[in-house]
Amino acid sequence: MTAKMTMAQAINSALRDAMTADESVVVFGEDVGPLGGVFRVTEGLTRDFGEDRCFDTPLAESGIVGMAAGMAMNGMRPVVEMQFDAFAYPAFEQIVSHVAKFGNRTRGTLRLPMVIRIPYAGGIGGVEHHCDSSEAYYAHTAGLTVVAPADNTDAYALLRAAIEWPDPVVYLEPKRHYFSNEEVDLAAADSTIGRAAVVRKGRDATLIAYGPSVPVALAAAEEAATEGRDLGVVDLRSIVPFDDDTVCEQVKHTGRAVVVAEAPGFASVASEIAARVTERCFHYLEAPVRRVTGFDIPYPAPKLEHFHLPDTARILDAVDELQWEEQP
Amino acid sequence: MTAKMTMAQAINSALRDAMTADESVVVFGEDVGPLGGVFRVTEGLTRDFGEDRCFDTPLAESGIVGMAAGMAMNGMRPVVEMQFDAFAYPAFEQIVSHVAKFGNRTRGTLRLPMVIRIPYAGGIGGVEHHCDSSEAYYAHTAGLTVVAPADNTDAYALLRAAIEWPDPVVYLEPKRHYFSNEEVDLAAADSTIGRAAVVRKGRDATLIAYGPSVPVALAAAEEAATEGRDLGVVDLRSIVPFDDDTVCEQVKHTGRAVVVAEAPGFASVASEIAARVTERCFHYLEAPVRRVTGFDIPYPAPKLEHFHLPDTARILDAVDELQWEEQP
Amino acid sequence: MSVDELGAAVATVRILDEAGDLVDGADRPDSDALLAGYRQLVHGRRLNEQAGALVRQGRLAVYPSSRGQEACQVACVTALSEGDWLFPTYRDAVAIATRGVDPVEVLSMLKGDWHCGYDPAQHRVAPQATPLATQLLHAVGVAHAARLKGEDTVVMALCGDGATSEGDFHEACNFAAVFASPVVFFVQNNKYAISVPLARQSVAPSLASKAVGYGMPGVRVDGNDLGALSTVLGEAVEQARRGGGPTLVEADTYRVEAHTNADDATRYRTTDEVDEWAGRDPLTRVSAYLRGVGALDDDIEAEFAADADRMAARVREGLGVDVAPDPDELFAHVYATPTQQLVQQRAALQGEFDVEEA
Amino acid sequence: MSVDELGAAVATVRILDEAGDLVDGADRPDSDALLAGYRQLVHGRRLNEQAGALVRQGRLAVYPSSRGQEACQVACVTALSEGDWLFPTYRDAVAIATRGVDPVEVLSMLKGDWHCGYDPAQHRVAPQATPLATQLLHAVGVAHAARLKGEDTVVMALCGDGATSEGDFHEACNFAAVFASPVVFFVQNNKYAISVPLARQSVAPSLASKAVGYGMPGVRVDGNDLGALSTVLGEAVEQARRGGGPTLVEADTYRVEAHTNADDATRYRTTDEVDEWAGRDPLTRVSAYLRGVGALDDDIEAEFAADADRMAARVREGLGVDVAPDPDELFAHVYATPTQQLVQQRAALQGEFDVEEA
Ligand SMILES: Cc1ncc(C[n+]2csc(CCOP(=O)(O)OP(=O)(O)O)c2C)c(N)n1
Ligand SMILES: Cc1ncc(C[n+]2csc(CCOP(=O)(O)OP(=O)(O)O)c2C)c(N)n1
Ligand SMILES: [Mg+2]
Ligand SMILES: [Mg+2]
Repeated sequence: MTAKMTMAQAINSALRDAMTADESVVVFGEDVGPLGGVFRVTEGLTRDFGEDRCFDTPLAESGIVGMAAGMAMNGMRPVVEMQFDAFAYPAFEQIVSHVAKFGNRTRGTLRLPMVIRIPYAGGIGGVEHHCDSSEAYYAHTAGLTVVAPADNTDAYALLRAAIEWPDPVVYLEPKRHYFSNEEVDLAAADSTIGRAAVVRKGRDATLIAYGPSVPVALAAAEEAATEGRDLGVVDLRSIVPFDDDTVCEQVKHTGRAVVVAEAPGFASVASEIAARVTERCFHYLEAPVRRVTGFDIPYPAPKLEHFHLPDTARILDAVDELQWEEQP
Repeated sequence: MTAKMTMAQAINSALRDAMTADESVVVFGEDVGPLGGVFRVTEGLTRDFGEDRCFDTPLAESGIVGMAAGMAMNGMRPVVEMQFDAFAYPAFEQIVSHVAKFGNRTRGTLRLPMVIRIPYAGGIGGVEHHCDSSEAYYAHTAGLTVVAPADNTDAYALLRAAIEWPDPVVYLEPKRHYFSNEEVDLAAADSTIGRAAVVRKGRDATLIAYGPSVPVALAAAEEAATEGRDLGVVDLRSIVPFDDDTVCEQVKHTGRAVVVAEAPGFASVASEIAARVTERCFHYLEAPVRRVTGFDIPYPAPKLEHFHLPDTARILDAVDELQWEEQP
Repeated sequence: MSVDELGAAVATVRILDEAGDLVDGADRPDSDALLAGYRQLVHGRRLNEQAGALVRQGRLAVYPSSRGQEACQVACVTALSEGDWLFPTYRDAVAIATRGVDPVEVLSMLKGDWHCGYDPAQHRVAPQATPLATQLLHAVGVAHAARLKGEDTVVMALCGDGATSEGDFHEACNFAAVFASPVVFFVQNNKYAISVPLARQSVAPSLASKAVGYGMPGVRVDGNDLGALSTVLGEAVEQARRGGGPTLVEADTYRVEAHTNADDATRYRTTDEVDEWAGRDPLTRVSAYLRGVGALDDDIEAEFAADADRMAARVREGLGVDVAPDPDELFAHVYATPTQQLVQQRAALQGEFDVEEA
Repeated sequence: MSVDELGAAVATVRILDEAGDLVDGADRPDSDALLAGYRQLVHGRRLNEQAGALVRQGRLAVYPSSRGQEACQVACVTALSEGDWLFPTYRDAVAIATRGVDPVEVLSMLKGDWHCGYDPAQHRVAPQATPLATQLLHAVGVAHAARLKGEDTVVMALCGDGATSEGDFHEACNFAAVFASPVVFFVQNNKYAISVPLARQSVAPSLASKAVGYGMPGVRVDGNDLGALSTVLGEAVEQARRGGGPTLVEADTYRVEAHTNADDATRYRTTDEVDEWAGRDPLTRVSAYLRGVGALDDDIEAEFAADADRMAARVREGLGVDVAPDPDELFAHVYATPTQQLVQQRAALQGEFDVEEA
């Protein structure tokens, strides 16, 4: 049951299939209706499911998320779109003070099954505010589930899973892959939230990545192979909950690890991965876990972004520094 | 030139002295005027400096921060108060998309010298939303300077420094210490932003803490001393910029380290400290850097908070686990 | 037309004046309904007093009193049907109790046991909201979902004068108006946001006039006049139920006590001002009117008081019981199923107890 | 008074109709001023066209055109004095150029060289704001600081119809009203927020009517009528300067092109609608009027066009120059003094280049 589709189409399929399967699933946000979203992710949903199931709202992100929370309280499963990463910030209070905490506040009597879709990260030459890697804000917030697909199959599978999840999910869409065409096998998709995938087995070192950094890590591993180094790649898929078992198994196996993420490194998800892997695998490590991340700077202007983004060269440099010679 | 004062009074003194020294310093927020703030930090400022220098605004945090940004653009040095940690979230977009990035956006032609004061963290038996440890959100945001005093002298010194700083500063006030009385030496205060303090020298392990966790770390070190273990304590003072040199020097010296912080640990400042200390001191470490943090949960109700907060026992347990025996 | 004229065009609805006399042109209120309301006012006042006493005794950490606002608290609830929803703030304990939630459960949040002491789904009463104005959006969401599901639910969304300055107030009003959601926004304008007076919150001629900019009806009503409130809120609820969309109702009232017991109101307002408003007490005028029409006498008054005393005694008793704090509560509800990490953190905490016990 | 009546009370100010004829009762505009304005309209139109061409040639990544809104773009700037401030959005390149900023600098952001291509302090023009409505608060802050410093600066703050739905719009209007800040909020109601039509943004009778709820004057003006705009905005600016506080001005206009070149407007609106508005072009009516009163002829028209052509040529030339991207720019401006960490990160990046070069 494979088909060739872009990531935007895979997400669109997931929305369609979820809306078909469950009447309480509703999609809303800015420009998601007749236009089909600025990335065409919601293409045709209003036409096919009607105004009540997929609709545009006034232009206000706190409003969108707050209204979604209320709809979830009243038995619906809203899937809302924030148009770009930085435009989710107006909704930050709603997300952190309510969406994340509501189930806890009510001791589980009112959970909020809802999905906040955020096209995130860079690599598209976008103007300022269109390329933030904002996952750390959400991952640090207890009560949120945070997932980020790296390929089109996972884009489908994880969104289906997120919509069925009993708790609110921040679903991060690596926007630079929206239009990448891939063979997708919807039936074979692993829709387990909380499970990382070993997307490449390796003996020498483990690259740990998620979202848009996974393809970069894979490319680095390819390149390393030509130089005789065997690198494994773990795709987290789910940042929260975090799959310690899968990640640590690989790291223990290889004794060396590099974390790859686009976001600025300071107090980031990459920091967490480095810290927790070290805590759990310390005596297996031949070298400190290295982080290859964005610099600690605001996302740069389009002509400068290539300096900022982790690339294969930078990953391979980090791998080279994993103290392959005996240390003093 | 020492005097006995509470932390609230030390902060008040810093505001007064800054307002006296520099006409462009203005203080505003919710209830900071005639009431003097809900913690009395701005007590008497409106009376002594007039309505134009210290005033109440309409109840809107994005408004407060956004207006402050504008005033800073036009030559003033606003110091604004967010009433409690969680009530800064409505201002998140202003803080992240503008305050943090404005100097960068304008290539330094318009920097925003302003201070956002946030009473933060727990330990006061407050109702929900009054005890968040929100520092990770700010520390992860490039362009912000983030400081957190741990004692009354630093509360004064760091606020004076923050107000004179050319860039926006998030100044985190450990609210549970507002009413702690201490001898304060305003003249001797170190007002260097970006410099950590070794508040206790130790031979066996280093406790790394900031803000409200510093006194807890010091108490743990005291207790450890009675059991024959010599623990040092580093008070970061400034989370961003981070003082790698001071922290790493101590850790290299002791070979063991525990990070103490109240915030949930996942993707936090504590993660960053653990990760960067490990990167820089790997071959000096006898054991993985341990983190003693809040659990990955929303801040609990008052009757439950003592379970959540790092205490001396939990710190000493972590120290005990630093593999003092030879490892296999 | 000038803005002043536009704003002034929103007049204040009144039925009874301070002395309990019918104002010119007002319809005579239904005595039975008013008497039932009066009973609830007495209850509400008693709950405010009892909670205040519990704070002084150290049984409650804090209490934001609605003394002086009891008519608002009662009327916004009696306007609702069973299937409707109430979205209260921290100051609306009396409204929640009027809705039928056990006051002990309501107050347990302020005792510190848990973030919300009652089951919101059971009573269709949202948890008391602390982050100002945020709950108004949830109210719109609940209402919009009801509309999509074809239910005739109405949502009563409460906030204060201060909260109208928040961005979420704006977004909620606008969403409700655009989607014609069945919501009544009920602003208790008690003239203060902690210490900040109304004049620093808004220079509009009235808060109700904000409705103009959303394209919804705005009504200003005497917030100490139970009959007027019941009429205005009742009409707004029925209009919403009929599909007529939201209404913004502003109650002109006053916070007679300090913001909470932790606040010192003498720092920012005069006792003269407070006294003046105490003279416009929402209970007095109803009892005066009811006595005037012969619907209330000392016996009934005594019965209401005895009733309220029993309620207060139950509250004292209920809050006197100490619930042993259960550390499981920290981890149990964060997610529907605790993550592996939370299970481990819970085990570590349990380990600490085991050590202590050993 | 019903809300409809309140809203309708805010009428639309007009001076010239679509044909360029003076509307009944309007004062005759000053021909010299109008001619000067016309010159700027021609320039503005040319800049919109040139930028569009540069996008098609791949020299600019994206351009949000203000075609059809040029009268708004020009009038909001000519109303200002030198010391005043302008707070524009991404769509206001023409306004910024009218203010005197080199269009090459304005467009360099869209070329991708840097986040803001001009020096905001030099021109008193804030960087073009992308996060909607956020800049309105900065405008209030600049204005409030000016007032505190005793300067008579006025701030012109621009936003679109969509942006009025954001919480920051509300907070900015309210702050300005409460502090009587010298700000003019100028909403270019061009009927769309990307694909979302005005009806989904607001059901108020007008956006100007939102002023009522803040206690400030609200004026609706024909946004394709340069003379009317100049009068209304000029008065609002002078009122602010005199200490009379803020005004909310809504311009009734239309976004004739798609949101940006990346947008496909046929998905959400009819060409009939676009054609109808194209018939209300802001340039045509001014030229018709000026020709009617003999203030404009083919020679002047040709002179203006030649002028505009020269400007366009300069823009083509300026944007044709490729600035070599300098990695130092990543780190240089994040803080006044780069942190130790940024110095190290910069060095690491430099190390990569050194390796590449070796
Ligand atoms: C977003 C947010 N900011 C600040 C606060 C702190 N705070 C709690 S109550 C209050 C005043 C609210 O005034 P109003 O809305 O008039 O309600 P009232 O207390 O008078 O009932 C403030 C500032 C808060 N709870 N939430
Ligand atoms: C906070 C925020 N949310 C979303 C966006 C994405 N966005 C950019 S322009 C736009 C439409 C704005 O419409 P309007 O305010 O009417 O201005 P116009 O583009 O019509 O000039 C949207 C949704 C944004 N820039 N900022
Ligand atoms: Mg109030
Ligand atoms: Mg528009």
